[in-house]
Amino acid sequence: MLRLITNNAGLHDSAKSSEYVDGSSLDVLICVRGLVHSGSIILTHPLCGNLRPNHQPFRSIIVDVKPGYVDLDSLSAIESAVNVYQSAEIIAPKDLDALTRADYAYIDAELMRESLGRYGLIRDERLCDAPSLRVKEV
Amino acid sequence: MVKEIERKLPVVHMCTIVPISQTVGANRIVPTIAIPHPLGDPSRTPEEEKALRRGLVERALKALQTEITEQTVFTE
Amino acid sequence: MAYRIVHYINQFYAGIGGEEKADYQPEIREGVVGPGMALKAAFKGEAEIVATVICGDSYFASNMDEASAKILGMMKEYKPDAFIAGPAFNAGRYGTACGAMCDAVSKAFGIPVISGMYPENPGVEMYRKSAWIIETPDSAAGMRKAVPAMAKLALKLLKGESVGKPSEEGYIERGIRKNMFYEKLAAERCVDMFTAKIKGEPFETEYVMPVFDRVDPQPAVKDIKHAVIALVTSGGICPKGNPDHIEASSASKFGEYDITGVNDLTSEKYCTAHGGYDATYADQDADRVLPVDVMRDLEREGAIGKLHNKFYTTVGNGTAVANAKKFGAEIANRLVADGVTAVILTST
Amino acid sequence: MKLELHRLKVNGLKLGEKTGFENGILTVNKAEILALISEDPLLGKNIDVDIAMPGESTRIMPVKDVIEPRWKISGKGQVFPGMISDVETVGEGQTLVLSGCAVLTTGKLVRFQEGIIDMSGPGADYTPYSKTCNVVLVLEPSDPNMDKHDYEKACRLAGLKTAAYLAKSCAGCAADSVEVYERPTIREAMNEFPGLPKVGYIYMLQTQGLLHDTYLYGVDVKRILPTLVSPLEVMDGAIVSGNCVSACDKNSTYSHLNNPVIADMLKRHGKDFNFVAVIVTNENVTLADKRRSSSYAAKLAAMLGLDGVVITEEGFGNPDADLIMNCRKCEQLGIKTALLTDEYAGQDGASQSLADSCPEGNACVTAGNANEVIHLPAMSKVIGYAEEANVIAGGWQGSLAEDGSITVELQAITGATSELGYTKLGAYTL
Repeated sequence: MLRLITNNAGLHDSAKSSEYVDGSSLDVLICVRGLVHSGSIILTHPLCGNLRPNHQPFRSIIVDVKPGYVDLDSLSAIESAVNVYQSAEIIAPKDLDALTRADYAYIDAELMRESLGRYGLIRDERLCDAPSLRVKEV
Repeated sequence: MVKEIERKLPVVHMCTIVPISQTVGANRIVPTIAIPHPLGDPSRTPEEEKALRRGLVERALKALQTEITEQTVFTE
Repeated sequence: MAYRIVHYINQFYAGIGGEEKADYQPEIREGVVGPGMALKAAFKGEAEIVATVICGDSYFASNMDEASAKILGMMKEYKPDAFIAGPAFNAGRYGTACGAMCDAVSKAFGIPVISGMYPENPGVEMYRKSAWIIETPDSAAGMRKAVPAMAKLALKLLKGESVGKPSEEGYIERGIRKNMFYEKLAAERCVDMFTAKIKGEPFETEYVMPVFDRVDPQPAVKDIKHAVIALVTSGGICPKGNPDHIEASSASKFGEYDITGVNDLTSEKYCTAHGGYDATYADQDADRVLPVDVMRDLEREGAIGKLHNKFYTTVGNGTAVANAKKFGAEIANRLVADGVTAVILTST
Repeated sequence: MKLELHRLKVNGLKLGEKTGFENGILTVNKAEILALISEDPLLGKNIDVDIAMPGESTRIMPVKDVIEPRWKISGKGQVFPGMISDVETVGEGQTLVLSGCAVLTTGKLVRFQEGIIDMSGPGADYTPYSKTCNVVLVLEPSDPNMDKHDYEKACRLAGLKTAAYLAKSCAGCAADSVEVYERPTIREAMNEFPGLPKVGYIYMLQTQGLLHDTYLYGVDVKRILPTLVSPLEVMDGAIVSGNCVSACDKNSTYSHLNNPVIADMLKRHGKDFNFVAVIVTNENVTLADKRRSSSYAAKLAAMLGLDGVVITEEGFGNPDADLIMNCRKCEQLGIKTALLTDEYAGQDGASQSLADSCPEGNACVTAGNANEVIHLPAMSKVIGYAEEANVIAGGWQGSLAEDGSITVELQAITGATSELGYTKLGAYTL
């Protein structure tokens, strides 16, 4: 049973079958780890592409919940991801100003677009609104 | 940790994820039930759980008494 | 004006006594004591040992937090520029104490901290990231070689000179990555290494992937009915309230707890400190991780000689990459000293 | 396949009447360039063109991409195929290169974007683009609420168009130097140098999504299966970078055009080994794609009967998993590997550099720890948007001081830890 686990509220609302984690990116990883321990397969890699735990406050991961079966690849991926996040400083959503936070949320959603589409989890194509860019005053 | 103990004493590693045990260098391995409760099963009655646990511990003792030359997983 | 050094030694090197004096309480003395003389000579006046801290290995091991706090307090008035602990050679508890003190001093005063140990000393694995540890032979016979190397590195750190590679300066690799500009582009260095590997010629990788070496299996237990079996776990089982504050992930310490007269781990008295898995089941019944109840039955029925009265616990990260290897050597030493025959290690 | 690179050595830049090249000086007509790029309605009115020379007290940020001006003066197709030119296969004939010159695009797409190039001072040592004569485009969306994908593409095309235009304007000049590259078909290659090992290069490209993408002949590489490409096509701009986050190890279009791994392997071809093939592959987000692409790339290497491959990663974090899969699968097929990556070992260098590892990865070169912190003194001139520093990926609040100096991780400096190895930086273990 496919499910998105995310602390990105905007993305949560735009996705089918999503579980919202009201917390930090590490909390999302720990939630996914619990699911893997009790039996789930991770479909999108738990680590972000390029952005470190002290930069990107949002994390979104797609899992296939399958109680009872511990998938080794998923376990190895989630445990090393938690290890990376625990050995780094974590930036929480509230540590950023609203506009910057919205940009990070937008990119987090955009990086999941391809995978959410592949697994048929998109309900609202816009996924997540992006705040407008201040134009340079002449 | 299991490897450091093995340098001085025979040790049997009881853990759920066998490949990890092999990677960290355990030689005598007994697979257990689940990560959060390796030697128990909350869905069973206390008596059933203890019997299950006893079976696994006896298998561990058997492993300690078995001569081996390489990494061995004791499944019964 | 000479740099001010505080030197840390144990009861043995202070000439107070051996194991029987291992519970000697922390004390600070003006000037040089014991091996400090060799250090003083090696400094040739560029640095001087203004005070020497003396503490018994057992006292430090069992009261780590208070001992280091007390010692930091005693050191403050001497305003040290650097801190030197040991050399401890292959003495396990002395090395661990030196490492712990170096860690505490560097965090509290932010000054260079240097020790000296044999690579197999458990203190190395636990503290090589927080202290400079000169590689020494495994016994005090190596004092003549260890002390000058420690002094030389101390002076280099005090003068702010850049420190070279472990092989050049004689310290044990600390596992800390430092940037440097090479002669060639990284691309050319990679193709050089590739060519050597393809041709079977020797090469030295620039980054060593963490990988595990193997240990040969121990011979089987001959007589289980008279064997002393000890329980060890990386699942974090400890007395309720986690008295030793074992951290919830990849702990920096392990716990030693006495279970004389304990036949069952109950949820009132025992829990898990481990943050790496859903703790509800272990907190309900710690026997699900550490099978004390079944082991007591087997002991009563004579299936085993004896369940060792102490169990050891730490929080191991379950991944293949990070493990709680740090404490294995120290735990094994203590089990052998207590006459244990074999070990059951449980992991979550 | 034969390609000649005709190099014009650019030593100086100046704005002037007519875009052209003479005695090492490239003259740039600003109005022509503004006219060229503002044909695109997506770009705003306040766009600008500026120039920056090595050694000047000038800072450029946030840099999105760096492109070397090239133009095909003969042979099929044109530079940057599928992006600003036809999709026809490139890689033969003659191509003009304005060496020592680069086009930089700057502008805001998201607030936390970064990419700093200091033309002098300590920061200059950490980027190859402080040594080039830079034509800088300062871009801006016509409508701030525009879809970011459209604006990102507009910025990308503006840079490529300008680079092609600059080289095209110098098409008549005689080259200062000519390099000739001749590549055999794979059938011919298999019979050459019988005594030498047959080797290849697995060229991993970052393909995660907006700001993390790469294009091959205009195709988003996250949608391809691994495939073969000739080094000569790469020299004509077959591979183009999407705009970037984490500037230190996003391979700029410039570094693709001048891929130093390809250059060194071509130089040693026929001496140390028989360099037979380049396999491009991607780094997608799903584990299924990672497994599929790494198995496919290793299979291609095995089908070609290669004895060994160099593998370069792009980016870090989940791409570390792709690197390790590519390495392990090749080694298990008997194909020896050497890896080129960078490290994220924390600001104190004490954390674990890669998020994944395997015993087979015993030959690994790195372009340094991208978390090391550097202090960049203020520069008298800033081109682009200075206040970005506060939310730079490598920085944190307050990294931009009142006096204009910046304290930031190397991660924010363009090309600082280039995983194509276009840097002399590296690391060692204390």
